[in-house]
Amino acid sequence: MKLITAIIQPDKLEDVKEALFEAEVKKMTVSTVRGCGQQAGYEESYRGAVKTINLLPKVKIEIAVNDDFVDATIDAICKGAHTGKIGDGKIFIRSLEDVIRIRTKDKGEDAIG
Amino acid sequence: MKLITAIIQPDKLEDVKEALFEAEVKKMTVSTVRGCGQQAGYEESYRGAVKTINLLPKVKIEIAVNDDFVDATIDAICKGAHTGKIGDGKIFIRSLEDVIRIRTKDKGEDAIG
Amino acid sequence: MKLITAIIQPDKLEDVKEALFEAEVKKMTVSTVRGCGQQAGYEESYRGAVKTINLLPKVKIEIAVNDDFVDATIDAICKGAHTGKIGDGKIFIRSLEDVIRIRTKDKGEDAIG
Amino acid sequence: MNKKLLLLLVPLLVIAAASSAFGAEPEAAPSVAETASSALFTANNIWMLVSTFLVFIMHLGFSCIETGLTQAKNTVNILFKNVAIVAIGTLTYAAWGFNVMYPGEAGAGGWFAFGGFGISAPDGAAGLIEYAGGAYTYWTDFIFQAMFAATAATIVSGAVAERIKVGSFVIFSVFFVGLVYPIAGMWKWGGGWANAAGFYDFAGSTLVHSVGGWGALAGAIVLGPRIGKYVKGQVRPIFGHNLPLATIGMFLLWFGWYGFNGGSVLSGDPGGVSLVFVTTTLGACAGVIGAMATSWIISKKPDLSMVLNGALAGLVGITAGADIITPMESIIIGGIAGVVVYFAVLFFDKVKIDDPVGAISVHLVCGIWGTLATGIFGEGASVVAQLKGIAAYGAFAFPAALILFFALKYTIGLRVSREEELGGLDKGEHSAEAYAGFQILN
Amino acid sequence: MNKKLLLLLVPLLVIAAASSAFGAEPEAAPSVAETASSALFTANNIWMLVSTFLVFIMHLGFSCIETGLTQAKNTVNILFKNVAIVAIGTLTYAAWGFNVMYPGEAGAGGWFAFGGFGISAPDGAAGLIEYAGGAYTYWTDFIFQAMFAATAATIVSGAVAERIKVGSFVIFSVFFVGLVYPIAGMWKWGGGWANAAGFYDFAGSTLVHSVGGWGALAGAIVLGPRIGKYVKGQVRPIFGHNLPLATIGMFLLWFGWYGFNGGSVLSGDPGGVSLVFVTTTLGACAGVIGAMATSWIISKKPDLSMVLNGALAGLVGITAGADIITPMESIIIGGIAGVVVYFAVLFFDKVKIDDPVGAISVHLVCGIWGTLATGIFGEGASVVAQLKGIAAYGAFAFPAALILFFALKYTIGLRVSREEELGGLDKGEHSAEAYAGFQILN
Amino acid sequence: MNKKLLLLLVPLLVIAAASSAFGAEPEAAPSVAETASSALFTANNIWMLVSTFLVFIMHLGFSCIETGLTQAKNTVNILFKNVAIVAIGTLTYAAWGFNVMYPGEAGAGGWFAFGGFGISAPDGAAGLIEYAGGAYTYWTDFIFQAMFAATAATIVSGAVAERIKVGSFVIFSVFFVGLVYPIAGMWKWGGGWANAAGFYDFAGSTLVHSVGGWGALAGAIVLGPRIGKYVKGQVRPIFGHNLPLATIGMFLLWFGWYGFNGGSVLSGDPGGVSLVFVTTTLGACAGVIGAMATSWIISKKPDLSMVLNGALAGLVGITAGADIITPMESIIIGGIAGVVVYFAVLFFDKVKIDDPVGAISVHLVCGIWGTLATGIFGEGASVVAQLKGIAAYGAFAFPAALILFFALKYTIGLRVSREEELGGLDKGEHSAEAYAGFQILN
Ligand SMILES: Nc1ncnc2c1ncn2[C@@H]1O[C@H](COP(=O)(O)OP(=O)(O)O)[C@@H](O)[C@H]1O
Ligand SMILES: Nc1ncnc2c1ncn2[C@@H]1O[C@H](COP(=O)(O)OP(=O)(O)O)[C@@H](O)[C@H]1O
Ligand SMILES: Nc1ncnc2c1ncn2[C@@H]1O[C@H](COP(=O)(O)OP(=O)(O)O)[C@@H](O)[C@H]1O
Repeated sequence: MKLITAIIQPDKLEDVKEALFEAEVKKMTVSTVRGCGQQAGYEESYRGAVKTINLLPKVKIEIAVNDDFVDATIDAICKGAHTGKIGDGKIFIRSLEDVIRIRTKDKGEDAIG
Repeated sequence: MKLITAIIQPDKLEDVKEALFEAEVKKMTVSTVRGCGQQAGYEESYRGAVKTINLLPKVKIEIAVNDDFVDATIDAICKGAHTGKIGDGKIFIRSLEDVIRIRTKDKGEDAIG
Repeated sequence: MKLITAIIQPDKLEDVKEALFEAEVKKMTVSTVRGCGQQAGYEESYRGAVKTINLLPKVKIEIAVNDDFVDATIDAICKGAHTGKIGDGKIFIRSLEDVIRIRTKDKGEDAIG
Repeated sequence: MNKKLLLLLVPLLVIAAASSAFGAEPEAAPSVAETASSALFTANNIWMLVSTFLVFIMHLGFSCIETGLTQAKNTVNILFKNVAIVAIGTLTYAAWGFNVMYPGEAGAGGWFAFGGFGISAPDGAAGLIEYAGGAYTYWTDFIFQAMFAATAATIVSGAVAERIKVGSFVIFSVFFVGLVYPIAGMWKWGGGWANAAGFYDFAGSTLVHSVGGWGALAGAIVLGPRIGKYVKGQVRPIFGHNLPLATIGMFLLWFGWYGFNGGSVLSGDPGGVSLVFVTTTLGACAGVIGAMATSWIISKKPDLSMVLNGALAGLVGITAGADIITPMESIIIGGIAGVVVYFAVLFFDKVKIDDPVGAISVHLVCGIWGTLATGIFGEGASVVAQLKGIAAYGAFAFPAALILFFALKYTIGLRVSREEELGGLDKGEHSAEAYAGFQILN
Repeated sequence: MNKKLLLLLVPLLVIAAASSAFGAEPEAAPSVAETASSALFTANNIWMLVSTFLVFIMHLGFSCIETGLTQAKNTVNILFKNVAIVAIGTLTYAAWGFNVMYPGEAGAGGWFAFGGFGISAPDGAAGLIEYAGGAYTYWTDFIFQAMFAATAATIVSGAVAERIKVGSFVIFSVFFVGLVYPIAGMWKWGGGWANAAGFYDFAGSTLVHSVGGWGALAGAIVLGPRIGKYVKGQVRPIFGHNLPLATIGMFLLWFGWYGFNGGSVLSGDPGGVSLVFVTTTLGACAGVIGAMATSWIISKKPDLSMVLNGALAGLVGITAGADIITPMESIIIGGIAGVVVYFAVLFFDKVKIDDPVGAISVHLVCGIWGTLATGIFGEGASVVAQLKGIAAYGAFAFPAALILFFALKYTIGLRVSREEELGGLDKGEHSAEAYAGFQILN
Repeated sequence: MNKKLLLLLVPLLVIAAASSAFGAEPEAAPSVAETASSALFTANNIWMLVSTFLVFIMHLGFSCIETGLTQAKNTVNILFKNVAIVAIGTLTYAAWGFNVMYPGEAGAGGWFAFGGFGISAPDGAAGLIEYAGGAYTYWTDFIFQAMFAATAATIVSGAVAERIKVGSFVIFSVFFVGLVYPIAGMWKWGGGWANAAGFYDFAGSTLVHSVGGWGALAGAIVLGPRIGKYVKGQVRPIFGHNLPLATIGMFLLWFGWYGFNGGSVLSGDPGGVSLVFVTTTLGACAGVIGAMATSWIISKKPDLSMVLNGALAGLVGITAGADIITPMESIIIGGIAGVVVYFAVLFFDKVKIDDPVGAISVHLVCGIWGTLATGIFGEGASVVAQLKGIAAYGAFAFPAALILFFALKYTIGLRVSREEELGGLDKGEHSAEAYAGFQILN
């Protein structure tokens, strides 16, 4: 099992969700984060003083999948999030040792979906 | 060492915290996320148009524990979060290579608590 | 590749960012969390009733780095976040299997930076 | 210059009067007199209309303070209720409430009378300058009183917040502002028995605030506390989600109170209205200091939400006697109200009556205190008459509200489901969200 | 006691008048007459100034409702536009607008006339008591009318929100409030052809609201919908981010409307103003109930944002005839407006005209309805004259606004870039953030 | 119909007067005269009370703008301070402030005098129609002036925000509004030396705004800047957390200013009040344009927070001479104030005086500018007298505030601890949270 984490542009969330649903990946956990990367920050000015904001709003999607779903998931995220411009984001893949479904106390591969 | 991540219903946070404290697990990091799973979304209507919200508010709890605490932690989370209804959430278990306590620069198992 | 996660005091974010930039670590993802640890909570009183808030505001920083950058990153975080007082926070180190840059579809070590 | 065409009757009269007055003819005299009366009538009526829009904005004040002191997930619901109440209160008042509250001679010294459906102004001067001795017109009378009407139900809204079904609350409001309030009002302001019995209530510490407060108490009891408020014998505070909003609410209520009390002089009488402004202001200020000192001493830290309640407590306390007490007395009454409200909030929590915004403490408890204080301090008011009045109003409004709430409970239901309460009424009752995009941990 | 030194002319006159009146000399008579006229003049003028500050606060109302019904990322932009419009509207009105709208005799029965640049009061009594027959001074006239002027452009602001370039909107406003509004206003209130033709518009259902609404329609069409609003033939709601703010906006607009309609009586005439208060209030209340019932029935759940629009719809609907209809008729007109606005919002979504706050439905559609209803119900108004007026105003304001928007589109550009729209205009146009620190998912 | 029982003295008089006037008897004449005077008195007094509630709502305006322009973690603290100040200011003014500021003959031409403790109206007509020549009653005088009093301390509140201990601020306020303000006020409005010296300050550019501004400057200097504001020689902006709230604040202040300036006419005099409305409005509008243009040109993007300050700058600037300048001049004065405030904000940042909301720039700098401008433009005012006055007020208010702040610093302490400042004063001073549930990154 893998835990796939994607950091994407906030306005791509809808597209990514749609692409994932099409790939039959229907479970995920989403949160707001702020990211700093190659994408240049922007300036905010307030009362005559200027500040460079280099933590840009991003959306983080976490998906636990069984191994045979990893590629489909990655492809779907890329499909939904890709624009070719700096700031498109990253996908991180980590191994997942176990999953438990609280409701049924199922464990492992069965619990993931 | 393991990193245990639980996604639970927001209104179960207090109960889970209590169960964890009882199990002598007193350190955790909590954040708000939105989740999409088996639980059906709900509809929001605004100015005559309807939108299905399938990202529901959830709470994420992250706990780093030494191996001998893993089961107690999982049990406590399940105890606090279980209702038997869809949407109760998931627990993910991953291995943790190292922990550092910034204050003391302690490393490893000592640093976790 | 490693995924380094640090939980720090909110007011240390600027210092940690600066220390990381100096260590040439320029990519990161930041989010707000609430943490419960050795640091005592505080009391909030509202309309005559008192509640102990033991989930204190914290900031979480996630950084994916290649192995040769791990120490520099940890040192930088410690440098920026350290005050010696309880509540300084923790750093968690986990292994990262793969990274994909959505924009270019680069994978692995090249994709991380 | 050719302006908007309309009835410039009054100004034209002036000119006619003025010009003829300059002439030497003796017939001119009456015209000057007419101008003079018309001027005073106009000034008085303007004051009453100014008071009307001031009382109107209190509804925004209530909306803000109730929303601010409750949780983010119930925001839409509370706002909706407050907007709906204004409409319901005004329309039922137009349909029959005004004529229940002011039935004319039929009600003199009595308990109930009905002046018929609808509103319509007496023809000519009878609906204008003669209607109230040059103090205001028939329409002004109606609209000023109508603004008061909705207030009583709004008070209930705060106490039942975060768990009542929106439909049930709407039905409750129709009966409460449509019947309970105007009947209670008629007893005193409509010339009924309480008036005859020497009960004194200048602007409604009892008629508006206590009546609303009794409804609030009934509602809070029938509904029971919010989930999670009282756990294992302990009070677990449920924080208000937006204190700037609550503060806006308090200030707007105070602001509107200048019309609520000032307009209750029922004319622009300079001496009367300006004294009322002074007592009202000092009462509110003393309420702030009372609650501030109490919370600072007891909880060690000054509690903003209590201070907001303190200001309102002072205002409610001063309302019954604002025209017959001295400024010094207003400070005493308001200051005590500010202390009382603090302990009242604690008391209701102790007995597990859950009132999210403190409506019962502010409006019922301080309404009673203010009515009593008028008997103690006010010239021409007696403690005995006040106590009788307080008891009688309680004996009517509280059971009436209880019956309404129980009737709803055992028919269409009163309280939302546990799931809905936890998820928030905005989602459950309105399929809506108050702060779209904001990350909120409820 | 030695107080602030200033012109105590009027009070001194009173004393003079009063004291001399007590004396037996025959010369005293004119002084009393003067005092009486002065008193009426003072009362009338006070009412007009009260109305002025009430209309002023409507600009805050607009700011709040527009901000509340749009997304958090465009907040600074919308607030900025609303503040700027007040300044632009007032200053252009002072520079020339007032003299375009009220050109005096030159405009009688006509389409356009110009009274010259700047404002200056006629000397002495001509600018004071004689200026409007004792109803208000020249300065009062100017400032009351100036407060109306900015309103028209503010209405547009809501419909074009979340995608228009701030610079382009500022330029549009200068022309729209500086030229389109005063010319349209002159036709009726300035004594132009529409006035001569028997067109009736008491306080501006057409002159202010429809004119603004036509501008809103033109803007929404030329700009096109916001990204993501209409996707694959479906309407995807874009939620307003702050419903308490929107509710504050609605209440403040309603509050200000007491000056908007009440002041349009153009004097403190007790009968006139108090009737207008009643019709205005009942119209708004009926609008609330109309929209509430419709949304409850159609969407199953009562929709707060629609109810807010319903109140405003009732107010716009009542504005054309507030002084000549009965309270009963005001309930009918307002109630229908509340229903109409609901379906109008749906209709504009159906035809993919994206109006984030419902400005077109509220101000244009209900403005037309109110103007028509005045012909149907109002004594002395005719349906035919009303229809002609409605058509003429549309035939002028809509193309005028279209031309302005197209001219901007093909010169400096009208719409922000896709990136800026997605990231928010606050960042793009202002390098700012409305809610620093709050975690918001746009 | 039997209505609320109360003193219908005035209306009854009218009727008596009117009816007797119609009779032919010669004795009737005085009654008409009385009615006429009473009408004017009523109208004037209504205007003063309207102004009173307008000035009252400025306290909400201050609360909102100060809260909006600071950080979320200090919200409860700022709201608390603003509520407390109203109470403290009014009560100390009632206890002694009014009699320090208006000591009667004792103070004529002098520096200090004391009229005794407490307030009490002269008996009968002496406290009513005769009190101010038919312009207002004793109580009106007191309450209108009391509303002004608290303003001065509120101005300080903004500049010392986010780091001052709440207890120390409360103590400072007692002395500042209880002593510094009324003494300074007496010099001019109480008939003291500045009045004798020909110093002109219509509504308080100097007496209220500069005095408050000097206090703000002293506070900001003694406290030092907030942590993180000036780092390594650079200005690091600390963003305001709620710009809609700040905008509400600005609009409410502007709204209240119609009473602040309009009421300073001290009667309802139509010519005087309406001119003041025009100059006040145009001054504010020009301030908006001034700050908008400056920020657009200098920072490339129009800065909302600066535009809000610009409006207030225009208002402060116009306040000293609102009754004696022309509309054209008001545009010039306001426009310059709008530009000045922009550079003043930059200047204070340059010299590392940290003023979170720009209070010093708005109230002190533009207060001075407005006072000076009155000397330049206003008929009957001289530049020299104005300069003397400005200097004298500075020489008193600034050291007085400095002494107060230093006294507090070296006794109970002035500034919260570093930990508390970082964690927020809401937690530290109040154990509270303004936006419970919202995820906020401070
Ligand atoms: N090494 C990293 N560690 C943590 N987060 C990262 C890392 N690299 C990128 N991110 C996240 O991904 C976002 C997009 O990265 P960026 O470099 O701007 O664009 P791109 O991936 O297209 O080059 C960043 O804002 C940050 O949140
Ligand atoms: N495979 C997954 N990957 C990421 N998050 C998941 C996954 N499965 C469940 N979740 C999280 O857990 C929450 C509850 O899951 P859900 O399927 O609705 O209930 P249950 O676990 O009771 O079947 C989801 O809203 C989501 O946030
Ligand atoms: N075992 C853990 N699991 C998850 N989060 C932890 C753990 N230990 C600490 N944290 C996080 O780090 C924060 C700081 O820890 P704390 O114990 O208060 O201070 P210190 O690390 O200085 O002893 C906590 O608030 C919590 O968010």
